[in-house]
Amino acid sequence: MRAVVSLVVVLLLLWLAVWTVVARDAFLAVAGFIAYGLLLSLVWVRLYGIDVALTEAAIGGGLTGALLLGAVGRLRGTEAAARSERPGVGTRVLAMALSLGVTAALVLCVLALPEPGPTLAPQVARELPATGVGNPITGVLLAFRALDTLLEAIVLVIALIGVWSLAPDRFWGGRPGMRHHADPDGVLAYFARVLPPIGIVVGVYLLWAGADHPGGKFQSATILAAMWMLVQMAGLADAPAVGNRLLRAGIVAGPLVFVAVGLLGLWTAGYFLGYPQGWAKPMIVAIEVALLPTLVLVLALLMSGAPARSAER
Amino acid sequence: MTAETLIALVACALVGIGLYGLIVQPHPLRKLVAFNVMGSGVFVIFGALARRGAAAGMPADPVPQALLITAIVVAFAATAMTVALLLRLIESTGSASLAAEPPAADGEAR
Amino acid sequence: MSFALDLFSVVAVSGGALFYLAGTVGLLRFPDAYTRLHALTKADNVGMALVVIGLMPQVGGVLAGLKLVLVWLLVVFSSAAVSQLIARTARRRDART
Amino acid sequence: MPGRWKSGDAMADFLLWMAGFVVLMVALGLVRVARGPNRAERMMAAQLLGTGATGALLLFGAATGEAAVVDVALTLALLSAFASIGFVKFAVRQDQPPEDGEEAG
Repeated sequence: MRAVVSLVVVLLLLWLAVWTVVARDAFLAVAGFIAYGLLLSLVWVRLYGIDVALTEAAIGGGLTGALLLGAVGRLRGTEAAARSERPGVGTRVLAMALSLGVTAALVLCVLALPEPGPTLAPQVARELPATGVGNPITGVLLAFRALDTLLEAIVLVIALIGVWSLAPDRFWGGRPGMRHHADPDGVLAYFARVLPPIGIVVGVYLLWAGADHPGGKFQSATILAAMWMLVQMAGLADAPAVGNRLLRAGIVAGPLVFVAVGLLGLWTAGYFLGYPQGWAKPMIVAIEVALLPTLVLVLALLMSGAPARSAER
Repeated sequence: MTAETLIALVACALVGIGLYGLIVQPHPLRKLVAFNVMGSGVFVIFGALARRGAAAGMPADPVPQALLITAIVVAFAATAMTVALLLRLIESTGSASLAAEPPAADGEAR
Repeated sequence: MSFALDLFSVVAVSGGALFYLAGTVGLLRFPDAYTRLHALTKADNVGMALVVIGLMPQVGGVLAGLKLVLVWLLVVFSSAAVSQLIARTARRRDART
Repeated sequence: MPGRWKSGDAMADFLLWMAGFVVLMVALGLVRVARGPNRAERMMAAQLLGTGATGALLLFGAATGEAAVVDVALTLALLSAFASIGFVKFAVRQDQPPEDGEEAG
């Protein structure tokens, strides 16, 4: 009985994936991709990955969707030219064969998986009490595999530097994207005034809940970044100039605190990112709180793109 | 067949569909969307593996799930980076073509 | 008591699903943007409201129930704002032709 | 919040079916998006997807018994509202010549 519902959901997922690939124009493909992201968060719930579902709902459906929509809007005119470059039948058949081959290989791998599946859950369950947090995912992200999370934070900052470095020389240090305008008494401006306070409460709640329940800094930061972007899209605030020193300090603050905590561990616990006995939870919370502003700034600025006008209004 | 096996098999197909779009669609933005579909297929396979690792009272293995969160965020960063590259490409060449020789019709290529 | 609550849930959630159905049928069958928008917002407001009301007895406590209401309020608020913006886009288009 | 939903098995089955139904309705609605014919219809996509997915998620969460799914629905409601504005801005931009900048509601 229940399998039928799962079947409906995954078949729709497949249909949407095909849609995004074969859709007539880029807008339809992106709209399909947003729907795909929303459906994917249902699949994550089905796989008991509530934390993952939260991240997917926030990033897959929301941020990536808005980013791609913005790109489609600025790419009009290039689509017709691209259509003339459509590969011939031969290439398409070859691509189809290759895709089927890859799928078949993956299917064989999935069917050959050992039973029962290998797992690290018992180890996590055994060591989790020592960290003082109740959510095993937070435990993995900030205690057992904290190095991964540190590197990820650094990767995000590097990606942002990469995006900024695409700015034309004359706009270096300027503001990204174009200035949005909207009627200050209109519906959009009203919407962008009411929603962010609610979003901020929900975002901070998710950060706070992340210690013991699904949630955490990534999901929280995504919501906060989306709220900031909303204010910008409604023309209520301008994007910050990327040359702003305060902004740059905020961007590197999170990773720096993370590294500092790691070095402190070297001194107190004997290894990098070690937490001294009984101090794990406060340190985890400190890292989460310090990373939050960094993540908000990085995610929002990644969405905004490269500087495209000078810092003056 | 368990639900997670079903989902894993569908995810294999998602990877294939994404790969096909990545090769066949000429417009870079369409390639990017297809690539994201492909990536999410990989994520879902990984998530199904996590679900198979349910043990010790946990409904799924938390280690792969934590890595998935990291992966989704990094995938967003990569997508944003690609979009920025693409917009820059159009700004400097006036065309979104990835062909080695842009079509002659695009006279305004600088 | 529990049976009555379950029955209530079933009725309310079914009603909500019916509104989702109506919304989709309207979206597919109605002739122009304004009427389609009308159908769509019924799914948002009433369909979602009935689902939320129906789930109310099924959640653990008052706090979870409040969160459900917050979800509904958010959906209704964004639906109200976005449908305004959609209708304006449609009207601008109609004014031009 | 902590704890699980207290619904029984038959109830969970019913809610799951309803979740599947709502997902199906959303999918059917997407046909309108593909058919268009105008931007307004396409923008309705965002709206439909947001509410549909949020409703399905609530039902799905109630059925699987994970209380934290409400948080996912909350996130989804917020972010799909954000994506809707993305759709609106997109449509408004398409309505105007590019050098005009943007103007909305």
